[in-house]
Amino acid sequence: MSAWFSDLTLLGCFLCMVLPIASFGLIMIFTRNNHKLSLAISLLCSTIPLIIAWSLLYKYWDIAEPIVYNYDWILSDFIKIPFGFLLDPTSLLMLTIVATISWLVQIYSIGYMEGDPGFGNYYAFLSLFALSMLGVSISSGLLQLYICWELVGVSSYLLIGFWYEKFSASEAGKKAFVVTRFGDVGFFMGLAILTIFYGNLEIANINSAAVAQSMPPWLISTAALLIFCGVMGKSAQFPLHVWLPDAMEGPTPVSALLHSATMVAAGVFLIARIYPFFSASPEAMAVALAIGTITLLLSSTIGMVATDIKQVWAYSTVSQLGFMIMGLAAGSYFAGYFHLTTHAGFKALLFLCSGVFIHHFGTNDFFVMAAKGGRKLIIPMVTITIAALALSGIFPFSGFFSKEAILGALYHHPNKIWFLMGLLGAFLTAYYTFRVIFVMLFPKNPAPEEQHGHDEPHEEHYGVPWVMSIPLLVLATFTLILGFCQGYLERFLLGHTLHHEHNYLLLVSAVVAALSGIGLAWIDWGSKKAKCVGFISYVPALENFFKEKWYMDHFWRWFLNVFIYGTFSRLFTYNDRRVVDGGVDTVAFSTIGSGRLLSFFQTALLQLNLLFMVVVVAGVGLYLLIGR
Amino acid sequence: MKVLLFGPELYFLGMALVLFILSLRRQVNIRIDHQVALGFAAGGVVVASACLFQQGELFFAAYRVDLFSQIFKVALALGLFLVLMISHNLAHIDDRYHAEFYLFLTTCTLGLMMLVSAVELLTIYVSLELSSYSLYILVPLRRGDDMDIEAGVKYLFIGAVSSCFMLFGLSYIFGATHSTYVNEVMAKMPELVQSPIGIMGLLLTLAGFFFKLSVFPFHFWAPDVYQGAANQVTTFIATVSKAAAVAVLLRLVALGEVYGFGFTQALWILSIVSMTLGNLVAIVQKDFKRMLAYSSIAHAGYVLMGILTLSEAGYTAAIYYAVAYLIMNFTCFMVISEVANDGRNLQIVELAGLYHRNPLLGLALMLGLFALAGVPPSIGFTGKLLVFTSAMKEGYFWLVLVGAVNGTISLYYYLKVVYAAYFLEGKELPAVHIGLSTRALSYALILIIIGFGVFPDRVVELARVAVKGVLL
Amino acid sequence: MINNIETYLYIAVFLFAIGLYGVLARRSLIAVLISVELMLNAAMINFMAFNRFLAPHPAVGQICALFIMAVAAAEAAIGLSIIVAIYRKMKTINVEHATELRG
Amino acid sequence: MKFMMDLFSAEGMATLSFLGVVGLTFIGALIAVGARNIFHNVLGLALALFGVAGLFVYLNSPFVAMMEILIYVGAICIAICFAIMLSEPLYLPKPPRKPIKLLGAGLASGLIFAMLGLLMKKTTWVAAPERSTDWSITTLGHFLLTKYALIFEVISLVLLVAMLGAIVTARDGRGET
Amino acid sequence: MVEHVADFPYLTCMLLAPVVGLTIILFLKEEWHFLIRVVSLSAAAIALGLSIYTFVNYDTALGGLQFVEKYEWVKSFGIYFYVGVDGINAPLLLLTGIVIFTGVLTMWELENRVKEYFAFMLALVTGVFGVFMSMDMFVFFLFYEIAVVPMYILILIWGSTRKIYAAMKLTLYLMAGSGLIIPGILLLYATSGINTFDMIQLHGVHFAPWVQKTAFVLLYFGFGVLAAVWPFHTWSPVGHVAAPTAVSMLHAGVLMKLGAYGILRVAMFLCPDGFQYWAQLMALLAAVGIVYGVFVGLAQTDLKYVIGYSSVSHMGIVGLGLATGTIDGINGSVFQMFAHGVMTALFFSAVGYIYDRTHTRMIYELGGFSKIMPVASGYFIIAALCGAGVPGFASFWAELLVFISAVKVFPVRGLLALASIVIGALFALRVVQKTFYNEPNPKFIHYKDVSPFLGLPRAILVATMVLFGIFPRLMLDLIKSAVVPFVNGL
Repeated sequence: MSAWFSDLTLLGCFLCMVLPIASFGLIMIFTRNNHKLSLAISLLCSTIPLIIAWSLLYKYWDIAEPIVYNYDWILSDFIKIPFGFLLDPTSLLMLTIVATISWLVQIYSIGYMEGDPGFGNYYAFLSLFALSMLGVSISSGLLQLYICWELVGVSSYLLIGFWYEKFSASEAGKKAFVVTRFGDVGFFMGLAILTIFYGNLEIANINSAAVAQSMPPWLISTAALLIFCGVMGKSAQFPLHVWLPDAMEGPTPVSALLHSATMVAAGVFLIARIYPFFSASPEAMAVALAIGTITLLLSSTIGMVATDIKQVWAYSTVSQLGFMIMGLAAGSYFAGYFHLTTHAGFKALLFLCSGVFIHHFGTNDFFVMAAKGGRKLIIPMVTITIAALALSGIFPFSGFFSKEAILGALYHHPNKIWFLMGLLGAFLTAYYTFRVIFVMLFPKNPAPEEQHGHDEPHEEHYGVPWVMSIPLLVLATFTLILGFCQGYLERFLLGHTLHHEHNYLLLVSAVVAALSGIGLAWIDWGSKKAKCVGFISYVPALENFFKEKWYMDHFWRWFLNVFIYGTFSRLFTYNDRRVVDGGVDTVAFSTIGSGRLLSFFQTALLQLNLLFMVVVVAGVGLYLLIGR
Repeated sequence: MKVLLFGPELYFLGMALVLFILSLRRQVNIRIDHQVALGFAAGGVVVASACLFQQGELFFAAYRVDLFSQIFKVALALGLFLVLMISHNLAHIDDRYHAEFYLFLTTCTLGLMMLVSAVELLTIYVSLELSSYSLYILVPLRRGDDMDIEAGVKYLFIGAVSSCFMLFGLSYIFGATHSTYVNEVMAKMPELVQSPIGIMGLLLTLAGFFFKLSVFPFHFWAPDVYQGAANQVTTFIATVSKAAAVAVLLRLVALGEVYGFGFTQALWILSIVSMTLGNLVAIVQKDFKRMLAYSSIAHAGYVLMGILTLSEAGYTAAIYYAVAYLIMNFTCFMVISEVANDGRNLQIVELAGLYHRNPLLGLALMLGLFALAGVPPSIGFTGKLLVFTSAMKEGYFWLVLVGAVNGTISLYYYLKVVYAAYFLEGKELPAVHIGLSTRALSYALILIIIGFGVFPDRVVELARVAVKGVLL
Repeated sequence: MINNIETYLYIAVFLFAIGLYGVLARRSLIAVLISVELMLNAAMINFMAFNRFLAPHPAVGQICALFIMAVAAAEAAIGLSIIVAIYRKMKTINVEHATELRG
Repeated sequence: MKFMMDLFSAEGMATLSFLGVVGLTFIGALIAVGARNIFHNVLGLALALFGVAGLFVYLNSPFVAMMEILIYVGAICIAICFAIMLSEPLYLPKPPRKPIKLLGAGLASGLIFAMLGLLMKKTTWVAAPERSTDWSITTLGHFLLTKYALIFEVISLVLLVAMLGAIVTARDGRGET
Repeated sequence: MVEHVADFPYLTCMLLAPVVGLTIILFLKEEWHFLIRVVSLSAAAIALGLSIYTFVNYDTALGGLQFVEKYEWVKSFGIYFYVGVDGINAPLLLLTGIVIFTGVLTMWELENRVKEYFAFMLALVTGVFGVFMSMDMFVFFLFYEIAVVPMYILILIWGSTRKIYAAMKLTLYLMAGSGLIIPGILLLYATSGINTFDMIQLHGVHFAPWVQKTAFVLLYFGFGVLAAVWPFHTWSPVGHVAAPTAVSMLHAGVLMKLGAYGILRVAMFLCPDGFQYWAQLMALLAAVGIVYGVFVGLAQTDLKYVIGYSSVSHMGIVGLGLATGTIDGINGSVFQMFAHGVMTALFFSAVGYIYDRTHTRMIYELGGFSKIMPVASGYFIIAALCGAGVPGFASFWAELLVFISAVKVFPVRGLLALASIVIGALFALRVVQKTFYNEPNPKFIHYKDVSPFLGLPRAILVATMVLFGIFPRLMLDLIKSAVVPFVNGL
């Protein structure tokens, strides 16, 4: 035990795990109804990990060998599950991202959630999330990662369904949990296969070259693909992406933290985490690339037609996650991971800004917000624009650099189709992003004054509480500077800087794609003459298709109703009632019935009874006599 | 000390005489009748216990006194005593005949005692008839409707036919072995059991005991008689006479050490059919006593299972089971005669609300029924398991399986009674008041049912020693 | 024929069967009782036959026969008294009328 | 002729009379179970019992034959007659017989007959190696008081019980009717 | 197996605590409700304390049987009162202690025929303790039946929803199961050639293959009825629904484990070859049960039916783990027995609280209970999350071990069963959503939340789940110390 305290790194990791759960437990059990105290506990327990994360990042900036701490969590026979921490660049970076954003969101929530009766619970759930996400980052074994991963799912479930009186919220929470669970089962199966082969799920082992050689290739592919199922679930990849837009039912800070910046990035992180193993399977890489691409395009197109601001960002998140996966699957570990980092910053920013609007105007529809004078909220409007620029990949914002990296990776892929698709994605992204921005900035039909009548005192100040604006500013700063840290991060993550061959074709095509997207948005939405209808509405069928979200929700609903409830559940229930249970009852009743039948032998007629008796005696006697 | 050897029998003979004299009095005083009978019966238990460890032979070896017989004599004396305990209220028997009632019970017990000690076939037969005749008379002694006399007729004629079969069998044994002495028969048996005459002779002889024990197909009297006879008489028939029948059955079956396949197979079939038939038909009964009659048929099957193993363990188990059956069945009948204190027949639903009408009786009834169903921790469970164990040891796998499944079926109807007693409210039914003696008896029975169920060792050991004596 | 045990045994068997037939077929309880007596006699013949041809000592079988007679007499007494009682109660001795107990 | 001659020889006469006795038994038995009139049944029984007594004579035991006639014919049959008189009047019309019942009874007793007959057929009887020839009644009495003393006592008890029982059972009801 | 004789009869005391409590209660007046409750609670507390003591003081380094007591019982039949603790039954004893203690607390508000209720409940618990601790087949079976039969009356009198039918069905079904067990046990006894019921000695006998096959299948189905092995499970939902809260807790929490424990301790231990022969079937039935349970549960509208079918599914996991015959699988099974016991106890106790107030369990009538009684609902939600296999609770580890080893040994069946946990999540969350979320039903809005005292039992259960969820080695090392020699003996 003393080792835990003498080694500060270990103590730090340990505290990262223990503090949030302590906070969760304390708040849930004792201080749920005391909002101030709950807040204090929760903030304390998220500030310390923040400090730890940054100091660890600082301390191990030049880390060469991963630092591993392993303790036995379970020692069964074949299955040995360690509990431990793995500190290497991948985990340290993620740790920092998570700690930072969750700290910011906690600060932000002070303002956002003020006065909510479930304030205490909210912070407890945030702590639970912090625990699980930090755990995902620094787990030393895949199984520990899986456990935290599941806990992430649970906290997501709890937070999405935070306003559980709303049917849509509770439904969305359930949907999120079940759909991600769908992927997780695959993940778990993959883990099971790996365990059966190695009996050990230490990430360091799995990533070692020996593993890839000792395992038959088909099995590696199977395992990798199964694990990829988990990624699809958590990172909302097609076709399991359907939960994420619905997850926007939760409070907006939650969306910022979980459903854009960190939790959904866990899937991408997982691939990055076991990248050497994952990339050992070309099939898995190919599938991932395809899935990522489909996701990118699909969600971008849906994002083009959504009117709920959070929905737009949600689909944008999905598409960016697809983009990250593309990057990783195209062979560039750094590109994917770098995009994850930058995306965490600007997407959290986007959500938090939107949160301010939503909080202020009490609506999610950005047309309404614009009409109500959304642009008068200066700080949020500026920061959201910065974030939008980053998202669209405009220089010098962080998104530009990371997108460039991914497109670069795609460009080097032998099949150029992926690159083109990436460009198309970038174009669409820019388009739908600026659709929102232009609508907000240049409202076409300001709402009539009389509508504002009773909201008058509200209208007077367009100020934002500092607890909400500070995180915005911090994140905006990150968005501005992170892009220029590319080189440092490369060295940190890869141990060396990549050799950048400046491919102007690449650069130009990316910029052109982004700018043309913005331009088209300007034409459609921004300019004075804009008709405020998307270009896509010229093809009504397609627009409808997008509006219906490619019918994916319908598909899943249908699948659930027809297969799960309609077929299996009903059949099994019927079988249970009628066949299994009915069989048992039939046996019982026929026993009773046979009793009734046999009781007729006990006639009231003495001589008939005697007759039976004699016949039996004679029968037994004859049987015995003839038998020998 | 030859007198001691014959002590219990003499004592009960004396008791019969006293009761006979009592029956001659003109003035009827049922309280005195009962007290005298009860007092003598209590003395009988003492005497029988005192003679428990007697050993010897009487009447030119026609009568053997050994541990086996003495144990059963104690059990019989105890049984009589218990039956008399619950006879304080003979509502369904004419006051004039109370003395005769006790007298016939005593002569029946005497007959049964001689039955368990007799080692001469003719003595066995006549003792059996002595006990049977007493019962034939007791059954129609009930007052009231025509049920009793009908039951009496059926009992008599089925009994008569069975005893004809038995006599025929006896004659064949006599013809084949030239003797009526069990030990001489036994000497001849080993070579005889392989021949048809030996087997058939023995089987036909057993018919008489099957009748007593109500084994299929000699069971037809049981439901009718149980229902038709007065509660106390039924109690006696269901408990005491069964125990004695088991004893003699054991003694006779133990004649041969090795039987051919056929003989055991015949018993096997009878055992299975008895169990199954009894249990199945019991399910549909509404009258409690009639239900118990069918259950007794089923239990006869279990006893038979122990006997047909032809092993020491099996006999031990059968004895244990018989004693256990006596006790648990008696418990149920005690409840019947206390609840139906006007002597009527008890429908199962009339037990409704027994748990608040009289909690003690309710508990006793439940334990008794659970014991009958073979639920632990009770004497019935241990007995059943011992029987099964011994049967399995001899390789009767299917028999045990059927027996075990039958246990489940039987639980159904016992639970129906428990259901009535514990679940139905029975608000309109009156509370049942019991005297001190019955209260003490209930406690004692509960204790015995659980105590000997949990600590069966003593009884088992005793039974085992006794069996050794029979097997010689 | 006379000195052959089988003859007697077959006679006994036949008598037994006839008695049994009577028990099963007759309605009148008294007739049933009569048939039972026949069956008992059959057993008696058996005993006597064995006694005559096989037994080591001729007294035993005779004693058996005597006792059976006594038992039969006792049985007859009880049976007849019950029959009389049943007649008093039910005004019939037809066994087919005693049908209250069933099931 | 030869047959006739044999028939009238000493042995033949014995056989003939034996057949007569057997016939008497069977005819009596058949009447006892077959006749519809209950008195005829009793008479049949008496006949059969006479036959059985005759058989006992053939079986070397005139004493038992004597007893048979005394106890059975003399006591039991008379008792039955009394019972008949105490019970159902004879003039009452009798319901018709049910053929199915008779058939069933016949089949059942036939089965028993077949079983026992088969048993007889399969059995070879072995006489005891040493057989006493002491048929005297004295010995019989001796046996009764030695080896079979107990049963002798018990049978008296049986008879006592039977008598008492008969009284108890039959007495009942007179007052009521 | 190594034996370490106890210096003090801990196990006997554990067994006698409820018996003594029962006896005292029998002599108390019906009206003295409080005293009766206190007596039963103290009996339960003593038992719990002793079970914790044995659990904590079991020395895994020594291994084998500890706290052994052995007295001759019926000599001629070779029956011994032979009790002991090893890694397999120590958790189950602890489970029983916890569940009975919390069960008594849960039923604190009972007003109807209190005396009889607690008497029967203690009788039942005696049986359960007896089964778990005995090492003699005869004694094992004796207690097994003691544990089953009081259920009839408990359901009949204090139950609800078709209780007459359910009570009879449950009792008869379980007794039919024991109708198979008896021949199985006796077959082993009879063919062993040694006149003993001592399982440790019988383990040393190598039974003929046919004996093992026959005995195993009999024991498997016999115990399987109680373990709700598909397709012999239908008594369980019906019974759970009808039973009063604490009885459901005991029943689903502990009694169903008796069946699984029986399969493990008697069937597999004594008939290893038979087990090898039937393992495929076991795995199949278990996998079908897992899948089937969740699908049927999905269609239920009564909360307790839902839980009942989830039990079927979870007991299928136990069965699957046993079927693998590997150390991991059996570790997982035993762990799952414990975890599922605590979990369902929590489930039923939470539902019981709501049902006692609202008198309905139909999920479409309920709703919004998180608002009305947040704490009570919280317990249910926690249980539901456990049921969905969320990490951090003990059940997760158990399922993990079982599934991984199942995939290893029976790939297809294992993966199939594994896949069904998605439905398991859907199933649990559907109930949570419909019952506890959304707008509250105004009919129930005035009900009070659970008081701290009544919350105590639930809190104990949650704490147990979490404790062993976070520190699984507390349990697993203990289990392993027994399972390793067990599997090596297979």
